[in-house]
Amino acid sequence: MSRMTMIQAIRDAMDVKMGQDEDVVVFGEDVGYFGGVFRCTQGLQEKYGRNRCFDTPINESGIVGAAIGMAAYGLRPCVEIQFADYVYPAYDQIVSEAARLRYRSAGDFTAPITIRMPTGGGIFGGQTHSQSPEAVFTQVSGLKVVVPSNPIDAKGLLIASIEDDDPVIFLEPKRLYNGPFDGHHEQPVTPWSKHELGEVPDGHYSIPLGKAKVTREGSAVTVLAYGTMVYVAEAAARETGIDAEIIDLRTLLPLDEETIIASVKKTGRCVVVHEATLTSGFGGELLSRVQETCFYHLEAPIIRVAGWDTPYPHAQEWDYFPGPARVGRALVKVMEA
Amino acid sequence: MSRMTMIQAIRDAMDVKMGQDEDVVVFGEDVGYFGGVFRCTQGLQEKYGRNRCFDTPINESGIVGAAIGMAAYGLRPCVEIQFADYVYPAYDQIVSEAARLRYRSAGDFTAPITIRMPTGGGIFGGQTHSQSPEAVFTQVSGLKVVVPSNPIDAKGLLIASIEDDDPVIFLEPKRLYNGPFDGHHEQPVTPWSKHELGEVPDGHYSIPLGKAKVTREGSAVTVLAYGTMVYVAEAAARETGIDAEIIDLRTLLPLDEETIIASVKKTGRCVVVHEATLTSGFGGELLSRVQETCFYHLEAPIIRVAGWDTPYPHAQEWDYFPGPARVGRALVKVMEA
Amino acid sequence: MSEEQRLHLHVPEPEFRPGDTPDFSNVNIPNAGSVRRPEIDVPPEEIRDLAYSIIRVLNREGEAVGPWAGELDDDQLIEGLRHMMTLRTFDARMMMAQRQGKTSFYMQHLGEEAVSTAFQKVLVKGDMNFPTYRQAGLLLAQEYPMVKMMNQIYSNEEDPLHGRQLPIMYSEKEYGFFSISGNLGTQYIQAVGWAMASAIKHDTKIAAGWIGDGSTAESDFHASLVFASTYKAPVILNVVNNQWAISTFQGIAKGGSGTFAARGHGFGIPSLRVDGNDYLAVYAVAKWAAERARRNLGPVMIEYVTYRAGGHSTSDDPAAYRPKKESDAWPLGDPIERMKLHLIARGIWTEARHKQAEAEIRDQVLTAQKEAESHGTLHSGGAPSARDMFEDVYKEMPPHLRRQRQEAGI
Amino acid sequence: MSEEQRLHLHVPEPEFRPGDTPDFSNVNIPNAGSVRRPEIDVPPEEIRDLAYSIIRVLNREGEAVGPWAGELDDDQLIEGLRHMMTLRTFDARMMMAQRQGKTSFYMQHLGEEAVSTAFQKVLVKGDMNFPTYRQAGLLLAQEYPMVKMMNQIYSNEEDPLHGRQLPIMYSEKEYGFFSISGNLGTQYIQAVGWAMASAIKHDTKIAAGWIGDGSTAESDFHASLVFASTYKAPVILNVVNNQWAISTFQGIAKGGSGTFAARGHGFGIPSLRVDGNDYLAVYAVAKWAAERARRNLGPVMIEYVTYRAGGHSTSDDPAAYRPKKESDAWPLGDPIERMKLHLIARGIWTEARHKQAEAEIRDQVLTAQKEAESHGTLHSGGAPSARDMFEDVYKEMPPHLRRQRQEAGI
Ligand SMILES: Cc1ncc(C[n+]2csc(CCOP(=O)(O)OP(=O)(O)O)c2C)c(N)n1
Ligand SMILES: Cc1ncc(C[n+]2csc(CCOP(=O)(O)OP(=O)(O)O)c2C)c(N)n1
Ligand SMILES: [Mg+2]
Ligand SMILES: [Mg+2]
Repeated sequence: MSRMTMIQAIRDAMDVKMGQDEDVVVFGEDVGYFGGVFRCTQGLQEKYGRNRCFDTPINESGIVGAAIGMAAYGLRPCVEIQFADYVYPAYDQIVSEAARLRYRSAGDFTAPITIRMPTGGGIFGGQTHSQSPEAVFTQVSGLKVVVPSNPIDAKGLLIASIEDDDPVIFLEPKRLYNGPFDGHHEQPVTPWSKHELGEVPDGHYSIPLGKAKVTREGSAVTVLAYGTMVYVAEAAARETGIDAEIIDLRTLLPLDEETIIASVKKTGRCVVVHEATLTSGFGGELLSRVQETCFYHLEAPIIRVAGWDTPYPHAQEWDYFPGPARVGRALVKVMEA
Repeated sequence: MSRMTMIQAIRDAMDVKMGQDEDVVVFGEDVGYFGGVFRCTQGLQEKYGRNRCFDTPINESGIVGAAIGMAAYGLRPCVEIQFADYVYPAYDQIVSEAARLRYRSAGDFTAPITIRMPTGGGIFGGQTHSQSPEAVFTQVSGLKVVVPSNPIDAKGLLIASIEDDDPVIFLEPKRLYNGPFDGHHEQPVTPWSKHELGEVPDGHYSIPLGKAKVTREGSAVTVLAYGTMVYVAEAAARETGIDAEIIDLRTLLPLDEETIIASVKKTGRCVVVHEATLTSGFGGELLSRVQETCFYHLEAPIIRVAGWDTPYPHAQEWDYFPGPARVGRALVKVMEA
Repeated sequence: MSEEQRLHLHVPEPEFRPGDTPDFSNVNIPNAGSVRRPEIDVPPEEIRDLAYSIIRVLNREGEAVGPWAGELDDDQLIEGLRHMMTLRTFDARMMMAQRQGKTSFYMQHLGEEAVSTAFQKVLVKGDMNFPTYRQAGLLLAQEYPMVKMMNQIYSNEEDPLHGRQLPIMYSEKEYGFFSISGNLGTQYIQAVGWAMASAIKHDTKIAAGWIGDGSTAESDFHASLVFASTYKAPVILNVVNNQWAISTFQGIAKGGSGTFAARGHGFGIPSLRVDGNDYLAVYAVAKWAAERARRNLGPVMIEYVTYRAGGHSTSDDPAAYRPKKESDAWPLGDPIERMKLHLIARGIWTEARHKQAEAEIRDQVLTAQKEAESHGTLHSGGAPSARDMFEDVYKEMPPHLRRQRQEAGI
Repeated sequence: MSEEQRLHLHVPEPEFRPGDTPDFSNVNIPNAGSVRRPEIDVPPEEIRDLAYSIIRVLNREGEAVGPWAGELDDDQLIEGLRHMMTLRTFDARMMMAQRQGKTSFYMQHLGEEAVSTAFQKVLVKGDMNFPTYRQAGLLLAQEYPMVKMMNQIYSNEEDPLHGRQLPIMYSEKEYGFFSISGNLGTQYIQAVGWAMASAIKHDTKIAAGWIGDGSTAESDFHASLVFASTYKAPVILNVVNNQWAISTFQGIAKGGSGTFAARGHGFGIPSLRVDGNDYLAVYAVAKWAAERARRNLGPVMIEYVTYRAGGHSTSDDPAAYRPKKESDAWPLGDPIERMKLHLIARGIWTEARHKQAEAEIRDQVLTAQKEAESHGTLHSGGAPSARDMFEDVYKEMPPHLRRQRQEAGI
């Protein structure tokens, strides 16, 4: 057991897998000598050599395309996209190639690759260092989409992703790298070193993809959240005093419907929260699934709380970010309905 | 008034705009001399010269990126992506550039471009000539997304798109190019020349973006559909005898909520239909909006009928395609609920 | 502003359009045997001229001449001819099958048979091609069972891809043939990645990427050259310049550059241009490149100068955009005719043997076709199963897909 | 398999890492004045050598020598020096402002001041730059109001971009400065498109695209070269090779190619390499290129050889990946020092005047800063308004955004 930030936990996951499996290789922009702009790969090149951890040219399509080729050879690449905002040049390789390779070749070739990328706002990064593009991946059959919310999960889920035989989009909420940010930007964040979820088991362990976690039990309303929003939801529950049951989805695709349905059937109410833009965000899928499966248990309309339908602004960051006040208002509203 | 196929109507729209406005230029792969693989631009190069209608290298990002630059100069490019399945290499230019240019420059620069592309299946095109990627555009703030379902609308909406000062994704259901296909693939399709919606007004007219059309009035259930699914829904209503009100959305973003809400409040039931993959498809957004605004009017859970969550298969095309039988079953189910 | 200051857009146009009489007499084609053959380890900057020339072996008289000749023995040559003839016959039958409604789509190789059939012979087991839709010769040159290809084309019950893929989008790992994608260019960088993996594992295998002239414009072409150049990946970067990209002539992709091969120069990649209708030249140049890659000397780019004599696919009619006779006027001739002439000149072939070979091959293809059709054709119904549509999306079917399959009632 | 057959991955590494003593004495730098100046309409293939050399004007003694000298008069030279000094002072103040928490982020130009300030002087009103985040000199060389730039950096109530954009992502159409994107490379093809539009309209305006050494690896770089080459677009394709892309040295993007300028060769684009720390050389080469573009002779690529003496941004500490002293060892010197030496050698400048200019510029920058800060800084609160967050997503606000704005209570 070691105290780790989420960055260290992520690095540890790669370290464990690179140590266990010679086929695991790690690459991306600035990930080699320097160890990544968020330092998630620090030390890996020194430990495993340039052959297995290296810098790439700045070409996201090239990074993913090369990873697919390597996977076809038999490797298990774990690549970094420097910010999720920069994944779009690789979108074709992800959607048309990685996601469909097993299907179109009837299993002749597969693409067991993991594509890590920091996601979400809260660091005054403006529109190109703040986006949460999960929904443009959850629409793609053949991908798995993972969003961890703490160091223990991050390590276990990343190990599971690297071991998974299908391509995994691994979104790291960068605002959580150093502590469980709950949206109260005016207050300092508790560092992971002082948080129980920062106590990360040593060595190998994995957390299965497709399993959500109830992070707070409650009876009044179910909150579906992931990444940073888990803590925002917790703060909202605390501050409104509403007995919310909070589910940290952890994997968006495939989705743990069982846990969701059981909870909503119990509470009869549901709030869906994410930082990404509202329209066609993943919340629409969550709301739909709940509506389809729990309609007769619903005592109030399901409410979505999400980023506004604008690009992510710089100065107005905290007006944009769906913080505890907005989530709290939704909780109150869904209870009053 | 002339009898036109959807292809001719689309061509006519470009012809009208090129004739009226010297700043309208048309380009894409094979669109110049040859007039496009679906012949939507046939004759335009001959009429307006290579200066205003030309072939491009096969680089979708280049097509859209160049169009953005031209728009910044002051032109109004209307470009073709040969199949919607090939738009992904241009995704970065669309999402990060066209969609955000006005916002990030506070109106200093804008991107009034129209990006046309054939979409949808039904032609045994396999996974790379059949996709319906609308939802990866509806998630992008700053874009407009249009899907016409007949020649009259296609011309009017395309003219409106070209005239629009924001970037427009114009999705052309290729299975409708020659007639109103209703999913009964075993039957011949009525050609547009024998259909009232094939009677296209001459010259300039436009149909406003953001306005849906009720194509069939009914009192039992509201069906939200667009493109090919409008006819599939009509067939399903006909065949089940259920008095469905069918709304052809025409524009997905921005959405005509008013028309939708009025209808669902009237019928109390709703079925959402699209050909794209279910998970995180645009149906999730539609279902969510209806649930959020009409919850207390709903007498049954809203049902989504959509493509399965697999790549678009070749031989199993008609097992994949959400045809009248599947939509009919949903209508029956929602009525029985 | 004055007229002479005004700018103009330059839009390249092919020399000939329908109605014109094609005449390629101004095209500068080096004599067979005239282009030098450098050492395998030559520095790229010393052979820049080879990207602007055309390496040729077979001359008009059917003789194999010059420094690139002499690579193949009699048996290999006859085998090469047979492979090309097989590919052409296979194509003809499948074109017809498509017209008969037995499948939805087909793409032929007419005029380009030498490129993929000759190339494959320089690879060894374990190497990997990342082909486009126009390299079926890579399979046929390995005596890959035609019936399997046809099963795929027919999407029948024996289709190894279970009906999921468009006809001709084969996948055959065992034969070093990567799953074909419909998206242009994506496979090129994958080839580089595969080659990098081989180097990472200190293996001996090499990769070959394939791309068409038109598709070199795609962005992944750039990614491929950047990565191949930086990591000195053991990959052969093949560009098949068949002059056309659907209706668009090569000048739109090539722009002001002299040749496609020259694209390699900006990356320090040795680039050779070869007569793609000359089986012997293709083989010799490919062999040179493969040896270079295997010796860890990094990537090589090869441009095959050829001509797409048929339509782009069964959906295309080239008469709409180029003269009908352009293919006849094409100066590099027909690869099969040239090889046949060579074998006859060499004294190991006759018109009679050729006729006989034609008949044999036709028989083989017909037999395969018959067998394939016994497993069904696209619209003959029933196969492959709709159930199969839900398989292989993931390694294990997740709950939502199981539910959907159930809902589909299959 | 035998050891010698085994493949190996080649991963380029910079010569020096922290702890090493940088020594560039082996770098081959042509003498100032030694590179020829071709005619404006020279065919690209006749000047391939210019992509492998470095055009330089200022020699060690501060003299302007050779065929590229003599373009600028005394006033222009002094103005050039002032622009570079202004940019450096501006940067220093804004770096400090960022450290003081007055904004979130900043990117400086230390060591690269000559490139953008000199380039801008060859453009005329109406031309359009498509810059990266490291060409603020394009604005300052037009005497663009510094206070407006600072307002943007501070995201204050006068920020022309209403607080929406990251600091330094300026947009100034009136000054021929396209809205900066955070996504690397996207602007390059837009520049080509803009230039094509100018040609389509038979206009006289030209465009200039900008990209960094690292970003040449991006795919849009390829799209740009393909389109520029095919349509002979009147665009100058600038590559600023400052040796580093965050922590990644230029060798990772450049791979086996000799230079970035050489990338143009595969496209038939004339490509020149210039000493980016030599204001006179930058100006002369840019002028040559602009004239060529204006005469409808198509695109020109220019590689500026320079050095990023500072960190990548305020978020970066280069000591983690390169020797602290590497910038001092860099053989092309400091652009401001070299220009100053030249002016003194020319007899139109003195140490005293330089000191005085420094003081004047400092005053101007401070005055601007004071004014900007009077409109607020990032965290001083209130401005720009949250309401503004919903504007300009579309030309007209659609109903769903109006509703969201309402919901936000602003
Ligand atoms: C990304 C993408 N864009 C467009 C297409 C449509 N398309 C299919 S083949 C083709 C032409 C390719 O020409 P070339 O690369 O020269 O290959 P050839 O067909 O001549 O062998 C085009 C434009 C596609 N398949 N993928
Ligand atoms: C598409 C994309 N990928 C990655 C990044 C992250 N990033 C920002 S600047 C940079 C380095 C660019 O280096 P270079 O092009 O040499 O320009 P320089 O900073 O040296 O001026 C990187 C990787 C980005 N902004 N956009
Ligand atoms: Mg071709
Ligand atoms: Mg740089």
